[in-house]
Amino acid sequence: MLKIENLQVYYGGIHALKGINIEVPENKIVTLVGANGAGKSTTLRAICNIVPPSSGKVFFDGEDITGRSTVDITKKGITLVPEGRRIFANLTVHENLLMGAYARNDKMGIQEDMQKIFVRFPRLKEREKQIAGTLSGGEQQMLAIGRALMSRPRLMMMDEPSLGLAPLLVKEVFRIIRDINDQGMTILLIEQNATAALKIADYGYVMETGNITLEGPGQELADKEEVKLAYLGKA
Amino acid sequence: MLGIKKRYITIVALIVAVSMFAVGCGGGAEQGADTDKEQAADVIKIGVYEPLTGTNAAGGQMTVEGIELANKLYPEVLGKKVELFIVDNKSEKQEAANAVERLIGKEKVNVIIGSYGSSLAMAGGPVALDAKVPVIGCSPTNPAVTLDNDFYFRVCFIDPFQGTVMSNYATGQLGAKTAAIIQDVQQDYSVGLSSYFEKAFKATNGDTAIVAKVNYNTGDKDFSAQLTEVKSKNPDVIFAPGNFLECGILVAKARELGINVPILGGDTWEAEEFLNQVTQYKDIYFSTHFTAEEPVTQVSTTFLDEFKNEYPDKEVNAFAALGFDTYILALDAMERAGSADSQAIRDALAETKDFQGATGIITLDINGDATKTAVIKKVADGKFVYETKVDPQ
Amino acid sequence: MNEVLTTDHISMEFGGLRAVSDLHLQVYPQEIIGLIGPNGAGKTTVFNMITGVYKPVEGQIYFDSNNITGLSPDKITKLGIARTFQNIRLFNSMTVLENVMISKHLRRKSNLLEAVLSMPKYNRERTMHYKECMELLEKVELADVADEMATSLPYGKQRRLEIVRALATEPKLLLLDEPAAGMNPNESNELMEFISKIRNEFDLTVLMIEHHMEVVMGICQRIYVLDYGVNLAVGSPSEIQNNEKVIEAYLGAVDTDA
Amino acid sequence: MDDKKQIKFILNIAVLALICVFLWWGNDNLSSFYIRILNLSAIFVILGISMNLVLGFTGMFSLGHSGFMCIGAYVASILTMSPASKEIIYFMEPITPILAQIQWPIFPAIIMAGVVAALFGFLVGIPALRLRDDYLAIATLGFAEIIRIIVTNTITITNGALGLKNIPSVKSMWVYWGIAIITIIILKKIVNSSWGYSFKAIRDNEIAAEAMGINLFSHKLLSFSIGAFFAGIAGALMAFLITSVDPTMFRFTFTFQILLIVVLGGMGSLTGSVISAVAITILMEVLRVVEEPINFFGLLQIPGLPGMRMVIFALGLLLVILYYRQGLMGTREFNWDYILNKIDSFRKRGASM
Amino acid sequence: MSMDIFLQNVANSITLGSLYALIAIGYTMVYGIIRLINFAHADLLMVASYIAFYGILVFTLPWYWAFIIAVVLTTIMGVSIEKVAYRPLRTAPRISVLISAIGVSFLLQNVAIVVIGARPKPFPRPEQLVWNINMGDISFLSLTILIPIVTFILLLLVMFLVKKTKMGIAMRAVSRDFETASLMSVDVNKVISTTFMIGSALAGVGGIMWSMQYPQVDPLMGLFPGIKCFIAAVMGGIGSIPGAMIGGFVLGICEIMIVAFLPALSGYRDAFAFVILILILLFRPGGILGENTVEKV
Repeated sequence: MLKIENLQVYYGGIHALKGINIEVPENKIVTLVGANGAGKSTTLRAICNIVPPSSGKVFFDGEDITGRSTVDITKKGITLVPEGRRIFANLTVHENLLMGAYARNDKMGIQEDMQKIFVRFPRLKEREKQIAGTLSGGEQQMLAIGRALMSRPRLMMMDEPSLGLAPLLVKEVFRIIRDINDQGMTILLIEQNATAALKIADYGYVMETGNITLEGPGQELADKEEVKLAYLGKA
Repeated sequence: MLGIKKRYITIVALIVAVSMFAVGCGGGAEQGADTDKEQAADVIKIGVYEPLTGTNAAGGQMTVEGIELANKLYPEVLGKKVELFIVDNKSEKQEAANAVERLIGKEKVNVIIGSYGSSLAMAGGPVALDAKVPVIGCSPTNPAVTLDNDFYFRVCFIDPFQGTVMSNYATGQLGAKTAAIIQDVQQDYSVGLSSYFEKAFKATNGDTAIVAKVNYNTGDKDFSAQLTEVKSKNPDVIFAPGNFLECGILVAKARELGINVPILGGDTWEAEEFLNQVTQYKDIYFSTHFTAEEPVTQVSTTFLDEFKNEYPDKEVNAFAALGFDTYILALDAMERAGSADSQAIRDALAETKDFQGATGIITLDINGDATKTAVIKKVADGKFVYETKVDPQ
Repeated sequence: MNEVLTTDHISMEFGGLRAVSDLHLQVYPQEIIGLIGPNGAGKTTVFNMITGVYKPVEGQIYFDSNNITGLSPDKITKLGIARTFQNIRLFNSMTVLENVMISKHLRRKSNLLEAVLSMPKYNRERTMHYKECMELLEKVELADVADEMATSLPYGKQRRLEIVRALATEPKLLLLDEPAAGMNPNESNELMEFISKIRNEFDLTVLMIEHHMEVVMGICQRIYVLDYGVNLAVGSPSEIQNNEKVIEAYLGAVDTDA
Repeated sequence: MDDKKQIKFILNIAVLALICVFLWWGNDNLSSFYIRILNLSAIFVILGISMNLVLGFTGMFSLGHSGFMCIGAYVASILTMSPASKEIIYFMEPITPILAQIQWPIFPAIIMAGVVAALFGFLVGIPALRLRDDYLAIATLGFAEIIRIIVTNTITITNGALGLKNIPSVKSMWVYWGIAIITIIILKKIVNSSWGYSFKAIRDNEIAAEAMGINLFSHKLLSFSIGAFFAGIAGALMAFLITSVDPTMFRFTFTFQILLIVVLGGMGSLTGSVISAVAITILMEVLRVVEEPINFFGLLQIPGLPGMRMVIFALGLLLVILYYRQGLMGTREFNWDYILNKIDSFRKRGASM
Repeated sequence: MSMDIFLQNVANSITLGSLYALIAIGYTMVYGIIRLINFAHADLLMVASYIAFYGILVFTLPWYWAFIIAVVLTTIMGVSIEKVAYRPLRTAPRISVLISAIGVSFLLQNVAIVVIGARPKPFPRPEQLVWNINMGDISFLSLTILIPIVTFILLLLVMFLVKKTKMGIAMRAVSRDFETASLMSVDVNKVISTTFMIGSALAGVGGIMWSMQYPQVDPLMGLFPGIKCFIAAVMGGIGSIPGAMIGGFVLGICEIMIVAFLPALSGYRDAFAFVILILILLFRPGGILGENTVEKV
């Protein structure tokens, strides 16, 4: 569904992506693991053209979308749940969700989807009229995911969804990711929490300083010694 | 690479500009002398520095209209053509000083006219004094303008006289026992005139006669609070000298607020801009230099007729008349001196006596200030109407 | 042995939210201490409290047995605590050498007037600082790029420069905020060596926030684990690695089947 | 290294000598018009570089320069006017007796003008410098207006709106350019000292600067007060140049003119400000041409357009900020190193060929 | 102070306050979304007034058409200014954008001086809108009632737009986070343009109201109301629309009442506005209704 060919990005003088190739097949969870600053976020941001790629190609459904405007790309059905959630703290929960559906005009459909999201995240229903900035970290993550779902995306990219969440919530987040995927969503996931991510992923890539160093099916990668060494600190 | 190229272009452009100046500079110093002699043969230069932009633009422009009219009527003196050099002083002091310096240094003018706005005149004055080029002011009424400056003259009366005239008029003609003053604290003209009015009015009506004195700042538009304060004190007249810019709105606002007592002001009010604001109101009086209804001299009539010809859709005003007078006074002085030499012009100017100008008969006193008749006008039927004349004691 | 740094049960709140609560941290001379925990656990907030950017709402901070709670950052730096930042904060318009020279400003003894008049005292001081900085740059192998703009350096060197700049303030305690962020294992290894080296050479105590477990486990004597602003555990690397609570909260052995 | 230092020293002396010769020649041979323009340039040089110290080097967007100028101009005027003049000028309300008899020579008065302005800068800075960016801009602009309004209303000290006249006139280019050159040298020394680097550090990254042991507040205040000091001196010189002052001279729009100089010259470049100050002051006169009536071979007469100069400057400001944000010099300085290196590389190229 | 006089002062305060509020809303909206003191906003007042002036007097349009055209053209102008002078600087330091705004303001003023001339012109007040009302000793213009009504209606409209419509939500989202908003398929440039459109339209209406109240137009007429209204916006809490309204009224009331109660200090009135501004900036940087933000280290 999504195919990245030899993507390179220069970021204020830093060569942040040094030509990476990634493929995300439909209905799968693909994960990208690696240390802080390895270039994982930059990859996602380059796909959406928030950071313009300096060379390489991005294909979505076989169509070349490299260098299209962020608005165009997101309208094609790609959504990004950004790192640190980045919910609109000055809007209410309801309004945040509406923002997710900004590109859509079907009022009925939006209402429907919103109800679906409230079923999935009952906490959000309770806080529908509350200013999003007052939500707890976990609730904000739910909101960020819900907001992304509101655009009815076909590919959902998630940047560190477990970031800064309590263990219990991390579990919850991964359960939700699986759940969404079960319903047919394609997911490209970035995680520092490598074990957890690789466990649910169909396929995984390991990134190091702008390069992909390892790839393979999720479980297989998780069992590799070098991955354990690098990301778990266990010999 | 591109950046460097751009930088070079900029630097080159700047160097060109500066060297242009430098060439003009060096050239000016040498050639100046030659051309001076050469041109002295056929041209007499009169410099004009007036505010054509900035806060005082309207006054400056009106004055320039009068000067240009005079130049059109009397293009020659001593058998030579008179050339006008008009420069803008942007209503800023450093620009005014530069402008005078430019007129003297670069254009080598024989005599200078200007400027509307006393503070601008005071910036230009010392420059002219140093160069010993006489300046004739058209309408700077602050007494300090000609003070300690033997080369500065003016054809208008000064604030102490104007303030006293208005006070006497308020007491005598309007029967006022109490008055309120509204002044622009940022404006020398307004503050000065107010204080002379206050002194004179207190002298005739007692120390408590000024029931209110409130301030505003140049550029203000809202005077409702000041006027409400004045209204609460119920004065017999209001004295509110200042720029027509603010005063037009101020006077109109007073009427809107139901203040119906006479409102008095100074010569700056004689402007279309002021009239436009207050056109439907009455009992608005001000002192000025000139009237169309009662031409004081033969020159007045000439001026009036020619002004109507030249600017058919404009209202005759005192500043144009004063501008007109400065120009013809300059010519008159040259004729009396029989020379266009600056020093000679100055000496002739200092001896001006009973000069027939459009604004009246002008005699310059020891300070170089005009002693002449003041005219009081009022607003009636959407026009400025002649009310009375006050002669200097 | 006396502690270099003690945070005596400090807490911090932002708009009612507890970012750090009741943290008691003790650092002994020459130690390299790791501070780990999930993002948002309050690690950087701890640094900010120690360096005076924030004043703790509760508790006291002692450095070298001085109470430094609430002192301004520059005073604290003067006393001998230097830091680096999570995202590199170099002075963009200056060269490498100038970046380091800035740190000598707080050790100056001459005043502005002496500088303006180029008095010998100022010139001597200036030359001395220049020498010191060059020596420092030589020690850390940055001398060859001393006159290059700091921003033109590669990432790894920028990180190192930031540490060097902190070193130039002549600190006793060095706070490093994710020094290995964005480094590959090779670079991380180099960094580990570098940190150990400067610790020995400059007689330093180091407190570092780090996500790279190999770095943390490799050079830290003791590790504090922070979660939700609460001190979850403290101990040697092996103790931490085997601590159930830590594994669950941070090291990531989450049972996703649950 | 030492060799180069010597060359630079000699070059510096040579340039200074050249300037001295020019000043000596100019004072006698230039017409007073050119002298006035050059003197005004010197004042704008002082204003430009002192504002650049605050804005370009320390990164504080202060728009209060005209206020400090105003203080400097008034202090210098009141201190140097003769008691006799004061008695005549203060005709509405007499001057406060303490000030009535004072008459200082010019140079102490100029210094005093700077000191008083710096003092005000210090006092204004204490509250204002807690703000940043556009808030600081609007607050300093506010303070400048407050200063001006106070000056307007304290009639027994400043003579209010009537302004002051008969201020001793100073014409010599030695004074204006002498002070301008001293200012350039002092500011250059400051900028190249560890204080200067601290200012730049604050501009580049406040948080890092603080962590390097730089007390933000005291350094900002220092830079701000130095800026005010020189603004005060420039104000004093302005008073001596024009010989009369009044509060309307120092409206905040005046600060915008200085801003224009700083932006065009390059924020963070002293030489940039010097060049652009001189260029703009001169252009201001040269461009009078565009305001004069233009006559095409006597066929077509275009009437004069007052205000055209300012349109050109406004456009210039916009174009620079949009397409050429660095200004003329960026943060670079025009210096011997640069030229010597150029010559060196040129020579090398020549030798290798 | 007698009751009449007091009521008169109250009426004055309301008029002045609502004029300030009307213009302050435009400032606050633009500042809210791109954190820029739009110095050119004040000059749009001037532009609108001149267009209305020429519409009525030169093209002899009926006043309502002249007003509508003035507002429309002002709006187009405001949006164009954003496109030309601010958009290219979106990623530039804030100082650059601010200087650009000063440049635009400078340019508008001086172009007006060259093209129209520096002399002020009388603004034609439509008789249908402006008449005198006398109630006992109190006397005021119909504008005293009209201006607050217009301000209030526009305030409600803008509030509705910002609170309830999709565009309004997008504006608030963009003001918080350009990048994330664009991830929601929001065309950030379009949203910013819309904000300028509304802000400029308000400046247009504000300019016309201002010129009816003080019927004189000149190229520099925007200078003082511009600064005052920005102060009002900051007082109320910049970025907050009801805040601008409150700020405008507070400033208007203060300015009137300081003259009413302390006439001796009337010369300091403008200084007073700045003093309030500075006090607010120092003690409540967010303004009356604003939020306080702390920079993250």
